[in-house]
Amino acid sequence: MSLELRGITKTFGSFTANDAINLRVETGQIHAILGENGAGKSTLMNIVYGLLKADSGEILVDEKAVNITEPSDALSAGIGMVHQHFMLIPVFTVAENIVLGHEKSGKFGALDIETARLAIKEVSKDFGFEVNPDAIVETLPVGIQQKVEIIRALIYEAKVLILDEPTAVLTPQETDELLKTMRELKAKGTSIIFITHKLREVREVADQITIIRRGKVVGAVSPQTSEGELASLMVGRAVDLAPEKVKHEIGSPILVAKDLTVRNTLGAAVVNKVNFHVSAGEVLAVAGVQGNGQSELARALINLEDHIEGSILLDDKEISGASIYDSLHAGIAFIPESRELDGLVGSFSIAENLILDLHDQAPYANGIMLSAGVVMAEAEKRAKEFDIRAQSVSDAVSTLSGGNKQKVVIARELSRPVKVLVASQPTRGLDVGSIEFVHERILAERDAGRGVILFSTELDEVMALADRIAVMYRGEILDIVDSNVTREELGLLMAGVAAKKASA
Amino acid sequence: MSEIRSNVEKRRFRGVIVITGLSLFSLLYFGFLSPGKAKTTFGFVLNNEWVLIKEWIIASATGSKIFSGISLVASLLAILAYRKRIQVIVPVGVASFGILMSFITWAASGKFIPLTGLLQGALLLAVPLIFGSMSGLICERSGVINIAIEGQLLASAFVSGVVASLTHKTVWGLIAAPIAGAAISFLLATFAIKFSVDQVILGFVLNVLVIGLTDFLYKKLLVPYQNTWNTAPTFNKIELPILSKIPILGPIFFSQSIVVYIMFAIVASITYALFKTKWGLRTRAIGEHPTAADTVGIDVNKLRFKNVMIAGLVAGVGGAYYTVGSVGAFGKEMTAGAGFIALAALIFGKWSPIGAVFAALLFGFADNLQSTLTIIGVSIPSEFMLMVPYIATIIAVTGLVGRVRAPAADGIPYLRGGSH
Amino acid sequence: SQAAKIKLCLALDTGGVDDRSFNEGAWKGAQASTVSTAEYLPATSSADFAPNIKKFVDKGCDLIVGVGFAISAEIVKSAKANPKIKYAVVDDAGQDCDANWNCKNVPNVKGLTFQTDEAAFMAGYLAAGMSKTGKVATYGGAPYPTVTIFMDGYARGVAYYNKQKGKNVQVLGWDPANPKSGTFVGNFSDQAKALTISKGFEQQGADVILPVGGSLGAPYAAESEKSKKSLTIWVDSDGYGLLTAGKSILLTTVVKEIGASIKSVAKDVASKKFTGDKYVGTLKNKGVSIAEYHDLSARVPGSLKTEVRTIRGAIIAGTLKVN
Amino acid sequence: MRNSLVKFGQAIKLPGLSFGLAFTLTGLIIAFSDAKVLSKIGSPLTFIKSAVATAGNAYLALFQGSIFDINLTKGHNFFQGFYPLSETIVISTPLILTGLSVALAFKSGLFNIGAQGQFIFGAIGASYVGFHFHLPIVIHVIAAALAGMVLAAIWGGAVGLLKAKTGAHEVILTIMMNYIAGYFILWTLKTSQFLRPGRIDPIAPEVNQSARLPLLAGANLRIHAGIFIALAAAVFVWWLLTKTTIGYKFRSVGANSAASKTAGISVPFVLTATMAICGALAGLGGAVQVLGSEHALNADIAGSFGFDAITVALLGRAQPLGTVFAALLFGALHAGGRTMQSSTGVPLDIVLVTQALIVLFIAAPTFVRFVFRLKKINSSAGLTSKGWNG
Ligand SMILES: Nc1ncnc2c1ncn2[C@@H]1O[C@H](COP(=O)(O)OP(=O)(O)OP(=O)(O)O)[C@@H](O)[C@H]1O
Ligand SMILES: Nc1ncnc2c1ncn2[C@@H]1O[C@H](COP(=O)(O)OP(=O)(O)OP(=O)(O)O)[C@@H](O)[C@H]1O
Ligand SMILES: [Mg+2]
Ligand SMILES: [Mg+2]
Repeated sequence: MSLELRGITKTFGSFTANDAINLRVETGQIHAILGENGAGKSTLMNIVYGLLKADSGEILVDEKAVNITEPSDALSAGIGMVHQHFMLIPVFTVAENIVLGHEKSGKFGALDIETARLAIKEVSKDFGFEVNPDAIVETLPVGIQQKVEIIRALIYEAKVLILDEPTAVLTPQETDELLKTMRELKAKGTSIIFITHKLREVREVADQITIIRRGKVVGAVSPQTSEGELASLMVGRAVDLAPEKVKHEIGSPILVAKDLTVRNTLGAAVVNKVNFHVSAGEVLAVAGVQGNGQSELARALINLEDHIEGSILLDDKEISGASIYDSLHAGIAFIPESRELDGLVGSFSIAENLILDLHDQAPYANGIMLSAGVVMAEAEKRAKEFDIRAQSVSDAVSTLSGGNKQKVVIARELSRPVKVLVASQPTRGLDVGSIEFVHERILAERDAGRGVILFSTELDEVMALADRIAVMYRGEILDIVDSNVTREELGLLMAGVAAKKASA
Repeated sequence: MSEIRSNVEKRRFRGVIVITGLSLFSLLYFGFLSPGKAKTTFGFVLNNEWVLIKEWIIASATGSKIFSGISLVASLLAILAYRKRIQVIVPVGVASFGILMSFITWAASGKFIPLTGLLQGALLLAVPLIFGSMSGLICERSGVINIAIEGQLLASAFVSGVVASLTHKTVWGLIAAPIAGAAISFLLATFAIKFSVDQVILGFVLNVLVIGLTDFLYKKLLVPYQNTWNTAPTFNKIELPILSKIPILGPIFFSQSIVVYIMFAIVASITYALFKTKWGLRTRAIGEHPTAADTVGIDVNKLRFKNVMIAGLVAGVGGAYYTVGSVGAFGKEMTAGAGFIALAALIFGKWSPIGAVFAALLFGFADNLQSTLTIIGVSIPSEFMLMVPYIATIIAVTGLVGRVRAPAADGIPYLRGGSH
Repeated sequence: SQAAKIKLCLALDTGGVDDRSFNEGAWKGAQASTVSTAEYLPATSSADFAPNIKKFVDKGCDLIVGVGFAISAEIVKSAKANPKIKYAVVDDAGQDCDANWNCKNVPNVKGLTFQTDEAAFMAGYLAAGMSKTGKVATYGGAPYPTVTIFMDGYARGVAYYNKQKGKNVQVLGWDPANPKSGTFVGNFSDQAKALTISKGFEQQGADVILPVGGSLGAPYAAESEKSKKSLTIWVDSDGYGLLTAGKSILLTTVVKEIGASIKSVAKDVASKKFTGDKYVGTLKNKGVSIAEYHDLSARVPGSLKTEVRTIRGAIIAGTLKVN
Repeated sequence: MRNSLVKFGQAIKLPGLSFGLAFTLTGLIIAFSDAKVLSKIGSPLTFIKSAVATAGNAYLALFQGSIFDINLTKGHNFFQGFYPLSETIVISTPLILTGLSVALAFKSGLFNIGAQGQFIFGAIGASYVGFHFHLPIVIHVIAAALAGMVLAAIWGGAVGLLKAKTGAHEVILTIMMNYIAGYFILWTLKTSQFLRPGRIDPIAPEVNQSARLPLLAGANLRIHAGIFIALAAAVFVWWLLTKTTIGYKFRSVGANSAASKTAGISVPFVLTATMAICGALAGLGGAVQVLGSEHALNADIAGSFGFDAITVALLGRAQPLGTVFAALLFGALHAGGRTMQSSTGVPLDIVLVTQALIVLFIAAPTFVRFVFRLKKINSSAGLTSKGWNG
């Protein structure tokens, strides 16, 4: 089935997210779409899928114009989509999620789940997935959740499959599997639209590449195009992706975790007796696929988890069991994984967010009084120092773009006297410019003699910043390796293959 | 074992310890330390059941000892189960039952406790609460907070009373009530879904509106023209053949007014429909993650609208219980806050139909036990006895239930491609 | 002499004009008065009492009646400030008390109180005489003195019966010796709960039940008419004219003539015979009474009727004390 | 100047239309439930005339009962004509305080349905200290009010503590605790400490003169110093929320408790402190009611102040100033409603309908726009409270 978009334009208020976009996907083609954050890729796909309505333009399926105003229109036109933010009901089982929207009923209106269960098993077998139809989705790792989305599209025989950043949360091995699956689908005649930021993947699998910048198509190139060329087409200037890392002396251990165990509310150990340390002037990256305990470990370092056993020594002082407040003020800066949920109070102004941790300390507070003047003045300073771009520091933080939000978090956390910086997925969802900024700040902290613990699922980021890399798998640290490890070795470790290196 | 336990487990552990302590206490206090040789009589017969179970007469102290003993054994089993990390709910349930019975045996020393009647009364007191919480359940499972249960109950009680009075037919009252409930729902749905009004405000406002309107009309119409407007007849009890003659169960479940049977049917259908049918799957989906439901082709707001209307119908039948179902004439603000207790039961029951029914029954039981004890005479001030159901709810909520999680999208208007 | 009608104004207690209890009784009495035009104001909390009274003062009411003991203090206050207006207060003596609780009468306030227990005593005796199971019962809306005085008289009447007959008829729900506890609905509106409580009494074997609390007893009367398990006694004004269902099991009513007393105060004001003396409704002055047996007249044994009548005489004569 | 007038007009357009709509609908109900009006339904013109007249009279009475009544000045000084305004303020005073209690909780992300129970405890405490002790003037008032506030703060704080420790939902807790408080006051009034000597009525002795709040406009008007306490409380709440570190914590937890926790703010502390202060505010309402206008504690002292408080806070968008205005409006409607009932016979209960409609339309700007076919006019978003998950 072929899909053609003609002159699709979409505006949000005065902002044009899609500007007369033309695109053609041939039957059995893998068509990659590249573009910066906010370029308008998801918007375009949501229009194709009927979640958004285009201001103008038309959609043709097999050369015939179709009217897509609802997702159900897209579904019946044979268009399936795996969304950037998963569209699964967390409390449902896999089978229930698959059935949803396509229910068949038996006697007394009883829902037929069995058919779906069989179908899931069948598709899983065909493509070598391991998915238990009766598992509750929220208990599954993200990688599996994504497979559920793909299985759903396959079961309902999508002729055109849209994959919006499917590889962002996958291990290299899982990514390879996905690419394999895509090729198999292509062989069966399925057309695929593939959105990703990872140029290597594009070059490996795509038949055709379209590049979008600020809502416009700026190029249609072949997969033979070099990575550098692709990147500069995306951004509109030459990009230098690898940050500068100077070699320097690493100090003595400043934070030491001993037999650290973290349990979830059900009592299961999600972090199991891990041991590691980070030294002054060193970046320790904790790599691993999402769902292997890194999030909990990061939170445990400031006692944000409820059930922690073992010891955390900061500068030889035990902080395990201390309050969050005491942990932070003992000298840990913490950049949480989700800036929206845990990092910022959206309805507060930038200035107010900058003192979330220090609001009851001098100079921001005088007794129980807030010193509004000082708060504003300090906020102005921070905004300048950290390049927070906003009309005014009184703006609500929710009106900022992701990159600027993250800068607010970083500015706040680094304005205390800090010995260790714990950063959890600090660049997730950020655009290239912001990523550069964050990377520079992290390295600056390292160079200033702080210990940095970087939790990241991005291999490139880990490799670029880390001095040492700890790899987590199923709650345990499988190994701590040197930063000169290869991508492949790291990928294998993250997938749980304990390739003990001789050097360790 | 030095293994650290999770929060849930800690609470479970606390619960097990408390139960064991209570068992011991009741064994000592009710069983051994209470003087006297008085006997407690338990009655089981209410009507003319098939088998007239003989009254069970037991020396209070002995009875208390037996029940506390059962509860102590169950508590110990619970400890064992806990250590082996298996479900403790059954032994804890048995232990609680034992403690309760031990207490009742002690409190009713020298007196007569009609057990069947106690349970029947508990059920009756819970009837409007159950209807109300089912209405809340359907709304909130679809993502619309329903604080207007009180208003739904009151409006439909009013309408069913008036209609039954004017037509002299209970049936018409029963038919009109759901329509009134749905009318309130229509306002709730329209403002919440179409105009995205905050649902908490909306619910409160609708309650005030209904109270104001019914009070106003009551004075303007029902009082001056009482003989035509407010003389609703009530349904006769329907004794289901055979079933109503089953000892204990018969009088409780099968010798009730039609409204109670409708309630059984509604609870059963909602439980079934919510978890086993297409409608239920979709309803739960739009309450948890409306965007996801939208992407698979479900019209979220349409289904929400429909469900809020269904909820109004359900609450409406509950409203009819007040007039044609039990009392007859409409009384000013006769729902007396039941809508709020129903709301509490819904939250307490963790938004599950069975949970809400149990919460409502617990409330009804505590309330009826309280009045039964005052009837046979206890020396606790009546005001404190009247507090019992509320205190019991607080204890249950703080001690057993703890943190609850509402459907994730509950209360959030759904706007496609909107800001959230 | 056909004088101009006086203006009779009722400041009600919370609960509303249609509470099927003292507010409603007072309002009915006021409306029935031929010498006056009547109006009322409801209250949603005690905060409404003073402004309501003030409103009546401003409107030029000739007689302002405060309904309920709670409003008494405000009535007295207003009366002292407006000596030309006549006042009455239901269920309280309407006296002016100083900080040390020395109270004195206010000349333009008439307190209307009722020895309800005298009539309830008769009802209790009657109930005991009618009981086949040897158990009778009573419960109230909320534990207020105006409610429990019914229950007191009732229980003492039963006790008197036991003493006279050497029987042991039990009273469930209330014990005058232990007035802190007893059976109550908790409010005056939850009829469904009142019904459950009545059934609880029936399950204990009670076969005559006196619910004290406006219309709370109505659903029970209707139900009992069908189940034939017990007889009921109504309160305040004769239930036979009020009940739509349950007449056939209505034994009698403990009547408290609030309406009549208001009517008579109005008459006094109209004919300039008003005094500030306290009015106490008793059996003697017919301020309280028990109503007819109506449908059950045939079932009440003649001897019992006679005994009840004798008791009435003894109470009036002062030879029998009810408390 | 011109520009700012236009802006002002724009700003009040929606609220103005909302009020208009609410009063129109209420007027229709009043007219259509009137037997006299309905009897004229045969001839449309007289029907409309008499409908308008009926509703108009009712509203005139509403005004006369709440703001100013020229009739009252006859034979007195002009000042006396403001008796209705004094009444409005007397009713608004406890409403402001309970409204603030609910509003403050909203700001911390809590739904305080418990103002009723907190009010009761405030009234009990103030009453007891008020009649039982003999203290110097001023000090006595303060002591009595403080006693009420402390009792109510404990009662309210317990909710926060229970929520923090066990996760129990504050909506359930406060609903249940209102009932418990309602029975508790009944019991209290029957204890020997609270019974008046020789009496069995459940009314406590009146508080001593030294414990009463002074009247502001002579003995004829009931307006008392409580209004200043209420306004001061509103200023306090505003100050607390915007100027202090504690208020910062409250707002922060209210807006995003996860982020607040991550930044080291103690959520249990905030829950407990908020509910304790909410309790103290509602309790102060009860205390002011006893010390200012009622003087004697009785079982009905709380009326429905604690429940009306919720609508007041919602209408006031949980802002201190907004809450004050909303309480004044509700007080006026209540005071006026009494006059409406006494002079036109329209039951007081209709006031509830008006209140509900006003809050509804204010909360639904899109609906009002829809009704009046307005395109887009500036309107701040309605208050959004939070769902059950906080
Ligand atoms: N509902 C909306 N209202 C206003 N602006 C929007 C809305 N949705 C998206 N935008 C804006 O449109 C632009 C395109 O967003 P879109 O999500 O399509 O980007 P993208 O290319 O998918 O980026 P990413 O790589 O981050 O996924 C962004 O600048 C975004 O801010
Ligand atoms: N629904 C919306 N309405 C109005 N503005 C929006 C909407 N969605 C996004 N925006 C605006 O678009 C800009 C970019 O948003 P977007 O969500 O694409 O950010 P981002 O850079 O991808 O960061 P992240 O996804 O991490 O939050 C922001 O300024 C945001 O305020
Ligand atoms: Mg995107
Ligand atoms: Mg994005």
